[in-house]
Amino acid sequence: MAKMYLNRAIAAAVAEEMARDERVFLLGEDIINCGGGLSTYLGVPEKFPDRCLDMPIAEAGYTYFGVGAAVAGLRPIVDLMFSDFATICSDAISNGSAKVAFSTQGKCGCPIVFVMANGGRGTYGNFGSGCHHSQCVESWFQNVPGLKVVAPYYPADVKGLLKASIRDDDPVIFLFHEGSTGVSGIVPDEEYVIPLTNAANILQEGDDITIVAIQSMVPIAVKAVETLKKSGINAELIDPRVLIPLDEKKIIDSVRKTGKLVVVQEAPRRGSFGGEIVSTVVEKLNGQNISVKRLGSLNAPIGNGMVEYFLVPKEEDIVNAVKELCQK
Amino acid sequence: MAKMYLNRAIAAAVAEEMARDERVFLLGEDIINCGGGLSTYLGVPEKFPDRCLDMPIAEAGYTYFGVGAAVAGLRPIVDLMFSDFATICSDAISNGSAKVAFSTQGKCGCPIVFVMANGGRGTYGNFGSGCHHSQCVESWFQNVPGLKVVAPYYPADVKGLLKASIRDDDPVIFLFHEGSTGVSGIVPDEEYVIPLTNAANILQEGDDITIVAIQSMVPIAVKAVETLKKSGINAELIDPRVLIPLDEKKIIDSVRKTGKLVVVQEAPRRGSFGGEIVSTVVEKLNGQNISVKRLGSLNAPIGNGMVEYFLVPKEEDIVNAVKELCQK
Amino acid sequence: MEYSKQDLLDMYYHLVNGRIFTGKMSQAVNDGHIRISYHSAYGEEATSIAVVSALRKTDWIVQSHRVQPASIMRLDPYKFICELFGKRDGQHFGTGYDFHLSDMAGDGRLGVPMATLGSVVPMYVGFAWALKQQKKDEIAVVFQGDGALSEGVCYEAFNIGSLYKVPMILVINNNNWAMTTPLNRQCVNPDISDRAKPFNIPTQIVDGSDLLALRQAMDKAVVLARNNEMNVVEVKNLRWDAHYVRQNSSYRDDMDEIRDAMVNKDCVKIYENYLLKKNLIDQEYIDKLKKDCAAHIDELIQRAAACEYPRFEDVYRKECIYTMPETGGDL
Amino acid sequence: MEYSKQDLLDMYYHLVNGRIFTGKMSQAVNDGHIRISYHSAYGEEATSIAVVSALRKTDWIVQSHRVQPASIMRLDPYKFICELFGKRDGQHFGTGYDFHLSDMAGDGRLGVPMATLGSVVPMYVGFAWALKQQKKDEIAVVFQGDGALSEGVCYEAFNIGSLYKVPMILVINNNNWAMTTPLNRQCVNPDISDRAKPFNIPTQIVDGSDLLALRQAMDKAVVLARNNEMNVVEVKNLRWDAHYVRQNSSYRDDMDEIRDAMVNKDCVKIYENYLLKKNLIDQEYIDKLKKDCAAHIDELIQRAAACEYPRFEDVYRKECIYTMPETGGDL
Ligand SMILES: Cc1ncc(C[n+]2csc(CCOP(=O)(O)OP(=O)(O)O)c2C)c(N)n1
Ligand SMILES: Cc1ncc(C[n+]2csc(CCOP(=O)(O)OP(=O)(O)O)c2C)c(N)n1
Ligand SMILES: [Mg+2]
Ligand SMILES: [Mg+2]
Repeated sequence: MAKMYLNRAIAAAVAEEMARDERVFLLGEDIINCGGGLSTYLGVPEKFPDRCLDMPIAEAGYTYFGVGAAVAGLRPIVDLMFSDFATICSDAISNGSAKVAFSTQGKCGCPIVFVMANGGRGTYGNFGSGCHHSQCVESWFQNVPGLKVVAPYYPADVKGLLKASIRDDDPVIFLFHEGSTGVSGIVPDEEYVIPLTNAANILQEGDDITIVAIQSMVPIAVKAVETLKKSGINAELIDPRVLIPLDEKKIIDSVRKTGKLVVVQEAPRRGSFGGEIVSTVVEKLNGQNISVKRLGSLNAPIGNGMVEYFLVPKEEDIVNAVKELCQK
Repeated sequence: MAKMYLNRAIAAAVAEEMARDERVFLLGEDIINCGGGLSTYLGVPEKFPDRCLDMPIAEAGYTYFGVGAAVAGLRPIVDLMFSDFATICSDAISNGSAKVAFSTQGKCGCPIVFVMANGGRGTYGNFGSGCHHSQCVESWFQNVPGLKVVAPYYPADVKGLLKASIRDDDPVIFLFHEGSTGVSGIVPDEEYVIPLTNAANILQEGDDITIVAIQSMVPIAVKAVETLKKSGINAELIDPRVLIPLDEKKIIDSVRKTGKLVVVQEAPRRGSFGGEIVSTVVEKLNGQNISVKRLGSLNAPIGNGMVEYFLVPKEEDIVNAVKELCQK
Repeated sequence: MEYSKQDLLDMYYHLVNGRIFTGKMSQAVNDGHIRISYHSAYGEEATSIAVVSALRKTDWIVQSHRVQPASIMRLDPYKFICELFGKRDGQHFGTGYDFHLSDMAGDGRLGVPMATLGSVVPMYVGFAWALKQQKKDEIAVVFQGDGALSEGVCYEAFNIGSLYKVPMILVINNNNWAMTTPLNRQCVNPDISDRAKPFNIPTQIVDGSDLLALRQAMDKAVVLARNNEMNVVEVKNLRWDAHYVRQNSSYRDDMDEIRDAMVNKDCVKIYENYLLKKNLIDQEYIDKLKKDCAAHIDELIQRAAACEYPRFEDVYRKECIYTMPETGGDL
Repeated sequence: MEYSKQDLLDMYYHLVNGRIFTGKMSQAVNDGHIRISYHSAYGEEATSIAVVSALRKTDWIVQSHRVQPASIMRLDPYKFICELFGKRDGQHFGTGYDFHLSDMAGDGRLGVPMATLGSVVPMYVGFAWALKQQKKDEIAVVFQGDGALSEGVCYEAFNIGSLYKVPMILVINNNNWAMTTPLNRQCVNPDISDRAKPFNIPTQIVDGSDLLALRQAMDKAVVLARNNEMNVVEVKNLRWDAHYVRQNSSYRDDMDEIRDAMVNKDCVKIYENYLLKKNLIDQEYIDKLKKDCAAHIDELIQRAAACEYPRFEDVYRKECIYTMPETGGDL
């Protein structure tokens, strides 16, 4: 067990999978000279020079390039730098990769991973770069059957789930959190893979209320849970880690027990994946009286600079939401 | 009051608004020779030749063209033919139009309407054209603050809401249903505009259960409501017509009364706007024991031909879902 | 280049068969067998034939919506017709139509196409690069129309393809129309292949009515592609039919040109005359071939018409949505 | 073309001021005042100056992330610096940085930019068309880099712009690098403006170290644009700095070229020598100007550093999210 920065965990996962399977290759902007736009692949190009491709700034074109290579039998990892740029290649992702298995009636798959930095930096002390660099986009792909969506937070989870995503035979949108490339965490020394199924992690057991925190909200929820303990509230904290396929069972079992659910996410509240979680839970627990609350960013674009902080849920927001539900 | 086909209602709305305001103009593919790819603007180019622009097949480029023209003070209507193609120009929509007001700090707006045919044809007797022509995409834009999303079904609603969308000073995604360009309905003779706010329509009052049906599911839900009456179930049927801003009040008031909610939509169930509606309702009615069910298409791409029928909720699905909730 | 007698007659067979197929499918639309827009290759058949004839069986083609004569050279035509009719015996149980028709696992080597125009161009740059990377001695040919070439991804593909030197040929079927929009409202320069030149991509422009010229251009293109030189062949055609069969074509302002082309620039007639002059065929040969082709296609149409529609369980199998269905969540 | 003494000296002032501003902002990064990647225009300042000098005040510019010397010719430099520092007195309360900086309502006539590269090209084709449609005698100039020009929307913009004949100029600042990627890994042909030629769009290539040559090229470009002829000016520069200030630039393999350029291709020195030779300035003039510019910018920096950060109520006003907030739903 060693402490590792999140960006090193990404590089390690990619290098291990490239060593394991020579069909795996990496493409994106600035791969060779800086290990990708956010330096998440440092060292990889030196190890696998023939399988690391610098691409011109043409996200639509090179994402399609990846889809074509996947159809031809390779296993591309497409780096898209910021998830905000997924708009530019969403035809390749949503109409391209997601439809291959169905439109070939199972005769051809599309094993491809789209890696993107999701969300803002403001949460972590630096200044964010605004509305084209700091959006949380997991929900933009939630209604595209054929895709899987992975959104872990901690370096160890990022590593294990990225390896599983690379081995998966379907297109996977892999989101790491932009604000946390410099966050470090304990990562096991030995090789491991975290399956995409049943991936939710119960970070804290508790009987009073269920908190589901997505990606950057996880460490904030961890703090909130500690604070709540002092007020005598035992919250169960779940990090789903994978959104599609969602580990519904763990979340539903928890809410069945607690009867209360707070979902917290960095994405704007309206239309976010939190709604999908709430909806799934209440649907499955019809008959039980459940109180719910979604926390998320304001329904507004995110500005450059420190104003990012204004939008995003904070520890006290979680504490207050939990207390509100627990009082009822 | 005259019967009017849905495509004629669109043409009438556009022509009236172009006559009213000379800043309004229309651009897209095949506008001049066939009134747009789905002939929704027949007659308009003859009336306003200087304000109807044929564009090459370059959705990203011409959608950005529209955004630029809006920033310069005009009021473009961008026709995108099928909503499936919104992937190609989603940078222009989500990162472009949606961000103008915020990134100019209110000094400049972006009055633009993106018109697209949403959903499949299979529902209406013809053969659909598959996974790149028949998707229901309203939820792809639900988590992009800055956008408004309008999704009416009946010709009269389409006309009145399209006029409001054209007059709105913000970017509006205007979805009409692909399968229903040939559907006709009564449209008032006199001029009228249906505001985007408080737009939900209660099509049937009832005390037993609330059904919210989105777009193409409205006429099917109307039938289901009739069928349910025979079993002594009085359902309240709501057509939201506008998704953002959602007329939360009418829906919440209804569910407060009935305690039961079925949301039905043509989009794939997982990650759809139905989740947003369910979630909004239960959040606002914390403390009340509410039963909910979402109906939607399978979480699968839609195939060409008659297999479209296999995916989409049918009258009996609505009837069964209602009965299931009412038995509890 | 000289072609063997067999080669020349094979091309003739495919050309005639393609023309007859085209006519029969138009008829199938009128008869209600085809219930999705059918984009006829009428008058443009030679393009399809020249491309496929110039390739090895191990090479790949990616069809567009207007090259059915190419597709039936690679696919079982019965399966293809069933696909068009939306029937269960179709290549993809009738769920693919021709928009989504591929043969990835069989001998047809039809790549997965896309119905969002233009996108196959960068996609098959990647595909071709993967062929090279896997040291397969195969090339890929992509068909797209003049209209599709307006998509920005094509330019991105030229750039990436020339940087990474891929074994791919883009065949631009420039038939002067995109749906109802004439070429001069799509761009100011009608030579669309010029757009590849700034990327140092070799281009050729060929007359689509001249099968032999097309074949020669394709032979050149294939040599380049086998040397990993991505290149473009622009074929000048004229769309004889409406955009789709039974479309009201009152917008066409070039009926005189079409009538003239049907007389003087018919790829079938021109090639037929060439073979007649070379004494490789005679009128009897022609008549018999046409009769046989028509009879064969009629028979396939009858079988396809009688075939049943697909069932839910045929097409919505979990492994058709996700290759690894266990990680795809519920349907 | 001949320029008046005043014109020549004005350009010199802006060039010197731009150079000093560039240096001071690098320093502001080091001092912790700027906390977002700052993309220095060091060595490329003449491009900015030539463009803005060639325009009327009523014309529009759309800045990229590396033309701050152009932006400060149009905007109150104090407001601009506050924006870079993320401070409340910024043009947009410090929420725009230079990625999102515009002046739509004031006299600056800075168009709304986009931080997704390339997209301003089609956007301002539409903007320029709207200017023409509204019979405004104004043109729009868009700056983008060599890297941004790889985006397919640029090609779509060439096509639409040439079809609709718009009063727009695209200035390609080709500085041989996109982030850490050299031009020869972005494309095979270094003359990026060639890509506009297939659309019959006039192009010019100019040396970015020669302010007068740049100005002449821009003057020509402006005449074309005023006649609704969209055109392209490609400026050959070399990025002297890293992609952003304080980026580790060990990847650079062209340090010799940079050193040489700093001596022999410095746009400030070259222009200074020209003016000296023409006896329009002398050393005293130069020294005083540089001192004054530096002092002025220092003073603005001090004021900006002292300015407070924006408040929630400043920036998240409902009418900043939706122009018609009543139809935007809850925040
Ligand atoms: C991205 C995209 N935009 C629009 C369409 C609708 N569409 C289908 S065919 C067509 C015209 C294509 O013209 P061209 O490429 O010249 O091919 P042709 O039909 O002439 O063979 C259009 C606009 C589409 N399928 N995809
Ligand atoms: C669509 C998009 N892709 C990637 C980026 C990230 N990015 C910002 S600047 C840059 C390099 C731009 O290079 P160039 O256009 O040559 O401009 P320069 O920095 O050299 O002035 C990149 C890749 C972006 N902002 N937008
Ligand atoms: Mg065409
Ligand atoms: Mg550059």
